Amino acid sequence: METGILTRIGYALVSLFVITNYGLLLIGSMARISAKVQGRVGQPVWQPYIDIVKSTAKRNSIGHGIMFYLGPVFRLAGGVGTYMFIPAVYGSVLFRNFSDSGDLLLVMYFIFFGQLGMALGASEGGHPYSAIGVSRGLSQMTAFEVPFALSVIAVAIQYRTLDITAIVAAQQGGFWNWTVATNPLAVVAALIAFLGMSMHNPFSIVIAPQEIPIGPPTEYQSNLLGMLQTNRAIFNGAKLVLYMNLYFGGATDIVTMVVKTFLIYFINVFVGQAFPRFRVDQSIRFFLGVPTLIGIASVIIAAI
Amino acid sequence: MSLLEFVSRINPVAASGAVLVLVGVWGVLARPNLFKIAIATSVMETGVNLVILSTGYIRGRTAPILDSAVAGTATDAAGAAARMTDPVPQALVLTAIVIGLAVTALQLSYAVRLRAAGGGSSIESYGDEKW
Amino acid sequence: MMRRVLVFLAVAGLAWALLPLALGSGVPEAPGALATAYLTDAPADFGAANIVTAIVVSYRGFDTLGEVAVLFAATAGVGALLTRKRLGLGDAEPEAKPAATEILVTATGLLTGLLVMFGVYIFLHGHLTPGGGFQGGVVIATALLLGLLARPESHLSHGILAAVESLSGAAYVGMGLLGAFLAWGFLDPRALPLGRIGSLVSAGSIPVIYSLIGLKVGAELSGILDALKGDRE
Amino acid sequence: MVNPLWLFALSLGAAFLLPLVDRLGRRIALVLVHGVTAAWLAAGLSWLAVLLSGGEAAEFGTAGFRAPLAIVLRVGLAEAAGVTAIALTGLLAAFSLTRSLREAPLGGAMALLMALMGLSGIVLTRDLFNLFVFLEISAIGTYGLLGFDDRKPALRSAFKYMIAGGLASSLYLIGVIYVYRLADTLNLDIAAAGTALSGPAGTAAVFFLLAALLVELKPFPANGWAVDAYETAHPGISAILSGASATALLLALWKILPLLGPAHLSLVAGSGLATFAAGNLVGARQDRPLRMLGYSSVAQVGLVAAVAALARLGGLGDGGADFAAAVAGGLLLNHLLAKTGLFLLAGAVEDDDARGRLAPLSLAAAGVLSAALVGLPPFPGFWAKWRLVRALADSGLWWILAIVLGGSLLEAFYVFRWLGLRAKGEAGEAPVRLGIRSAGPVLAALLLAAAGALAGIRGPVPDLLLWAPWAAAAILFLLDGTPGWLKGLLSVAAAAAFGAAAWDRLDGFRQFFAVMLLGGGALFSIAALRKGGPRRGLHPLLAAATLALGAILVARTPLEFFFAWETMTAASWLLVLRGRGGEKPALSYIVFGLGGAFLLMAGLAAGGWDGGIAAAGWPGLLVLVGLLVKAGALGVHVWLPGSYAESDDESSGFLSSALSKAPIFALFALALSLGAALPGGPWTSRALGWLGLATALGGALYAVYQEDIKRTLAYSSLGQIGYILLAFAAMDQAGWTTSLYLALNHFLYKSMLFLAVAGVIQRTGTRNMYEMGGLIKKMPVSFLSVLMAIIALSGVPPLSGFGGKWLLYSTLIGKGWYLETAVAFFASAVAFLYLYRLIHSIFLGQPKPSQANVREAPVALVLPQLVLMAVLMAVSVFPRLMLDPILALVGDRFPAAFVFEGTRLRSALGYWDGTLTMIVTGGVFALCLVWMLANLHNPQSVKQFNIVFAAERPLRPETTHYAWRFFEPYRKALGFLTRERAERFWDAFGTGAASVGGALRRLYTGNGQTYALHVVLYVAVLYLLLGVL
Repeated sequence: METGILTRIGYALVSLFVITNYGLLLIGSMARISAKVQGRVGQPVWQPYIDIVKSTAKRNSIGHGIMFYLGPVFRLAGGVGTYMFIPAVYGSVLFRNFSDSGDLLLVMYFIFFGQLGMALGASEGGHPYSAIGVSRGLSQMTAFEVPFALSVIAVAIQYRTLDITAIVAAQQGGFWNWTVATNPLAVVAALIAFLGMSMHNPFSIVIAPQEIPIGPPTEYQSNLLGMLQTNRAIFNGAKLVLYMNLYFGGATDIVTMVVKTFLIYFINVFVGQAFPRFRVDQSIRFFLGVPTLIGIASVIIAAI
Repeated sequence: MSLLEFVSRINPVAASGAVLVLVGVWGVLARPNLFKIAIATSVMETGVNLVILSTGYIRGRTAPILDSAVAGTATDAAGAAARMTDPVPQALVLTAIVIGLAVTALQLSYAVRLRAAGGGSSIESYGDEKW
Repeated sequence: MMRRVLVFLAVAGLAWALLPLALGSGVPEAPGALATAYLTDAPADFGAANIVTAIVVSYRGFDTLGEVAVLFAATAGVGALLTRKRLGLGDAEPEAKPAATEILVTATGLLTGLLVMFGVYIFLHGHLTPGGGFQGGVVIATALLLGLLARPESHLSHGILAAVESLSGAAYVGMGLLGAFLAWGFLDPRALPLGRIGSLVSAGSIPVIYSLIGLKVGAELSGILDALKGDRE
Repeated sequence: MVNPLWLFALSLGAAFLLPLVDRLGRRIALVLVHGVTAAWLAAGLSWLAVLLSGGEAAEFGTAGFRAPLAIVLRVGLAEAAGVTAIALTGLLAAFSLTRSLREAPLGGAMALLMALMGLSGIVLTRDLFNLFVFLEISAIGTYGLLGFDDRKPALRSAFKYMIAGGLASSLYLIGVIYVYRLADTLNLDIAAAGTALSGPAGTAAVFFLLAALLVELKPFPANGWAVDAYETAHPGISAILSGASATALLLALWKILPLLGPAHLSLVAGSGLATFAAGNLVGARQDRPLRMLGYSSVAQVGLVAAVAALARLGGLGDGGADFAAAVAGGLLLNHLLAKTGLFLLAGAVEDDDARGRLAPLSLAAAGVLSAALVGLPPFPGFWAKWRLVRALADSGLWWILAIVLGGSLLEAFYVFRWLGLRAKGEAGEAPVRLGIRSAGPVLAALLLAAAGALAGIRGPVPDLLLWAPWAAAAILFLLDGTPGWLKGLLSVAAAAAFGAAAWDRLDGFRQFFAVMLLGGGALFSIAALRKGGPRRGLHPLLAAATLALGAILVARTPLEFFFAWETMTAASWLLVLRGRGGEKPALSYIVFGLGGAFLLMAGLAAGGWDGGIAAAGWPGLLVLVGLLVKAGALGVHVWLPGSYAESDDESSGFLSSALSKAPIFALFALALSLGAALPGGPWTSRALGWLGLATALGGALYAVYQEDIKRTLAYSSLGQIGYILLAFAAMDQAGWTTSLYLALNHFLYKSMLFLAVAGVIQRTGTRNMYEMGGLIKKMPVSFLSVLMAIIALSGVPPLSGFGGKWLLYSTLIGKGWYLETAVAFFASAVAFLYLYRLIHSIFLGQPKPSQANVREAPVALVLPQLVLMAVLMAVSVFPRLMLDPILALVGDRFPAAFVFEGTRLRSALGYWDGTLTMIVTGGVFALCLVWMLANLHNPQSVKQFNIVFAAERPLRPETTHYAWRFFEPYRKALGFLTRERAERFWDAFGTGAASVGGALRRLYTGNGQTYALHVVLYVAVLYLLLGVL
């Protein structure tokens, strides 16, 4: 029985609210963990909230043109949209979101929506660092996309479906049904790709030109920056949920989801602390090397 | 076929004509002087003419002219015919000779013209158009 | 060296190709059917004693017309090539050529008339005796050549030569057409009465044609000599 | 019938009297010469009229006797045609010679008369010795003509020519006398009827005859003397040599064919083919036009001789003599007219030593003549070549087929290279006006067109719709002086009328493609109105290409298809050539286009395409490969980027978005004609899949590094075609649906991109992206168009492009092509790189001060873009608009993989709801927008250059527009994938062919004696081969 459309929108807003807060806290806590690892005190866990509020409250907002204003809108819509197309919690009507719009392929491609819009908006700012950052980001993206795609293919082969809900369903029934257990190579490939995707060390060259704000948006400030910061939380959350669904058995309740995604993200940060930064060409060659071979191996295993 | 048999089958006129042809061809191919080439061509044609004549040659017969040499009376056409050689090659060779003459004349004119333009008499100096 | 080898190979190859024909075909015992037909029919058809002439001027008269055309074309070509202007002589007086020897001069004086007469004889009797228009024409040209050799500074009258050449050639074509209209085909000599075989006035238009050819050939060859000498305007 | 003897009498009488007539004035003499030639022409035409209306061939004896006693002339169809051709060529040449003849001594005019009469005599006579006489008349006439106007080089050549001629005539005499001796006749028919020539001596005798004629036909390698003459003589003389003389000699060869045994015929065929191949190889190395035409001449003559011999050998064709007459005759007619025209035209240009571009009329003539020479439709050579190829394929003579097609391709290369040069001219040179001298070439071109059209319409292609492209081109060329808008509207009307006329004849598939092909043509005809003025040449060619695309859809038989295909190739090639830097790209476009077309031709000719069974093997594969060349699959794509980049901007768009669908359509048609399967079975499908994938990836990677917008788009097209091929190769419902969906989508967004880019280039005057920047404020509509297009192209939801990606991956994973899927992912990701760069470098970033006055693109460009945007939006919101028809088209040929449930499309693996995606995206976007607006406090617009830049302010905006070598790190990492291997391969291939040609042409030393040596050696070798055979 179909839920009424208004109800669905209401559920989606709730789901969105949850993931936003979770994402912000996640970022805050990870920053703190990093600081501890480096022997610093670090920021408070709620620092992201402070940042967003501060940005949004700025009295002036500098703009370079329509696309410049639309960039963060695209970006945030991309993040929110990505999340909206993923069923966050298996079996939950509340967290089902709008996952009936499309399958895994839709999610994979919708990830680009925000990035593309952001890149365009930042470009209109006229700052060369924006363009440089985008060029690096895109270059790197093409490379990590390969192991990720291979790993997704392996998953699709394994479960004979691209429907995320169905993939999660197939992993129910204990750890040994998770993809990480049934096809660990696929998970390894995907996790390496995830490092690139989240632009942490050693693949942080993308944000190197300006270091302080993330990604290309050197020129952004005020409310616009606030939106970007918000998106960062949502988008991160969405990607983590996606990984969880694909490789770690999904979640049947919100607590499981929080624990699993936290741990997945932790891997990321952990690696980031341990390795220095690659140049773009190095990271491209890296992703197209061993991770790709692992991915291919995972596809072969799944196909056999 | 024994050698003797082979030699007996040789048509002497044809053979000498063939030799002349080969001499002429050698001249055309090996003598660079324009005038010599023209003359060698002429020699070759003469050889060819001999070869043509040779095919009409029949041992023991005479020229195909209806006169006292072949016929007592003009009415003895059949008898006269039996005493004459083949007239066709002779008729043909006449044409061939004149044509050969015309070609030689023209070729020599070209040689004269080329030399008058100061290019020398050797064909090797006329190779600007190539490749 | 390479070239010599190739020339040798080429000549040898040609010799090899000629072998079965020139050496291997032997001497025939009797003329073939076509030749026999000519030998037996020609006297009756055209009243020409010289069967070769009958063939040349009538049966294969078209060849002969062509041959005249060849010579004509060659003369035209020579004439176009070797003008004084193109030879670079321009209007300059020809350099003095060494005078001919007395023997040549004297002999020329004696022989010219005889040679011309002989030439005319040859082409007039072409249908009776060996010879014909070409041979006669060549003999006439020889006479003119002797004249040029004996008197290097002399000129042939180009206009007269051209007129003779043109008119005799056109007349030849006219005789051919006459054959077509009065007899059975183009170049048929039976347009004129055949006469009695063996006499001077016989064989229809053959002697006329041969005379025209003789004049034309004589004029053309003289023209060629003239041109080679470098006297053409 | 007129007795030919009168004409001989006329010629000779006129010639003999010419010196006297000349006294009256040279003008009168020349009138006489022309009059006599015209009389020959009239006689030839009257014979043709009689014979074609059912008259019998007639023989004319001389001297009141018939064969064997006397010489006989014969007037049959071949003879009548030959005499007509000779007289026509003679007349054309004579007009071009008029001035020279007036200035030179009279000998020239006399020689001309004699030469032409001799050639006609060669054609008419049935007597072997008489043939010799006429050979000599024409030879001496030719010798005279070569030198008549006193060109120094021609004098040299003439001497060489004479040496070879002397050798040939000696050979002929030896042959003729022994034929007489053995066969006891000189009459051809009687000799051929008997058996006396079949023995060894007879064989040798006939060999000599044949060798002489072959030498006269200028065989490789014994043809240096002739080529020298072609190069140096007065162009009119070269035209006679190449056109009339070749005709006469070929007819002489034709005449003695009955005397020849199988061994002789094999020699002729072999020698002819070798000449064809070698002539074209050497010709390709030529930069002197007349010498090039000379090599082309000997090559063509060799081909005709080979065809005649092969047909006689019994190895070719259906009806023996009929076939040979049609094919050899067609080729000969084609060669004759084309070469005559080209020699006159090129010669006139060379005589003027002109380096500029040709004036329009002469250029059109040159184009027609070149196209005819190469055998493009609708000229006679095209029909002949088709029949020839068909017969060769039927007989299984593949190697000969390869030689014929390969040689033709080489010929196309050098002839079109010359044409390109003449069409463009050297920079800064004034246009070349030939005035009255272009009359001959124009007439030859008109005759060719008329003959070809007649042969086609009354022959194998009676369907007038297929001729519509030519008609449209002709009409619009006539109206070329009128304003562009008129021609543009006419073009659109033509496309619409064609569509209306053809619609009912098209099945669903064809209707689907008709929308793209005809619609695309009309679209870009409108776009062409963006600039004022007549825009000469653009509209006719665009209309012709559009209608040719339509004709491809309408075609029913293989020949009709190929006819339309070549029409399309030719028209589009000229479009490329019209572009500013189009000379070189056009050359590679046409060479590859024709290469593909020739493969197609071989395949079409070989297969039984009505049953479909015989075609499933090699023929089908040949067609497949031919189509892939045209589609620009990786490896044979080298023609594509340059052509798209250098042609006019609307032409590029047309080529990329519409015309590139033609090979796709043909692929579908191919598969459908084989019962929805590929030739060669599953392996072909797999290989095609990988090839498509490689093309997709290669296209994307190459596009990343381009600085030129149009090159970027060109490579992008390449990549998109790759996906279409990949999906097509899957050979199931999913794959075909995907393929068609991608094709239509590509049409939409690539049209938008090219239209937008055309506007940008028009306004900025550059194609280099790094010279632009910040145009978003000046050209907002174009920006929006590009934005939507790149979103669609990259496959980002919610626009329709994502549908393509979803369909593709679903297909591939469903098919089990996993690695292919991964590579496709990679290729799609790479596309982001160039797409971002495209929009960033042009529209975003720092504007250039020099482009401060740039305005929005003209209405003619903006309007179509708006329409396309609306369509794109509609099909994005309602994917069923596009997918329902496509699914219906693919139908139940395969098991269904995709099924619609409401707005949701379901595959075996997953689902996609385009409408819902759009709604969700729209909703989320609106939410974010509202959020942004609600929290936007006191927005202030700052000047573009107001940026914070690492604690300092850069001085000039130019230096801060990051655009040049945008993805340099990417090149550092993955540049090894894009080292232009294909270009290098084809370069090496070209170099190889060129060095073979270079080695061969070393034979042509320029030394007349060496040429003579070649002749004798050629004869000797031929004789030895005869012994072997």
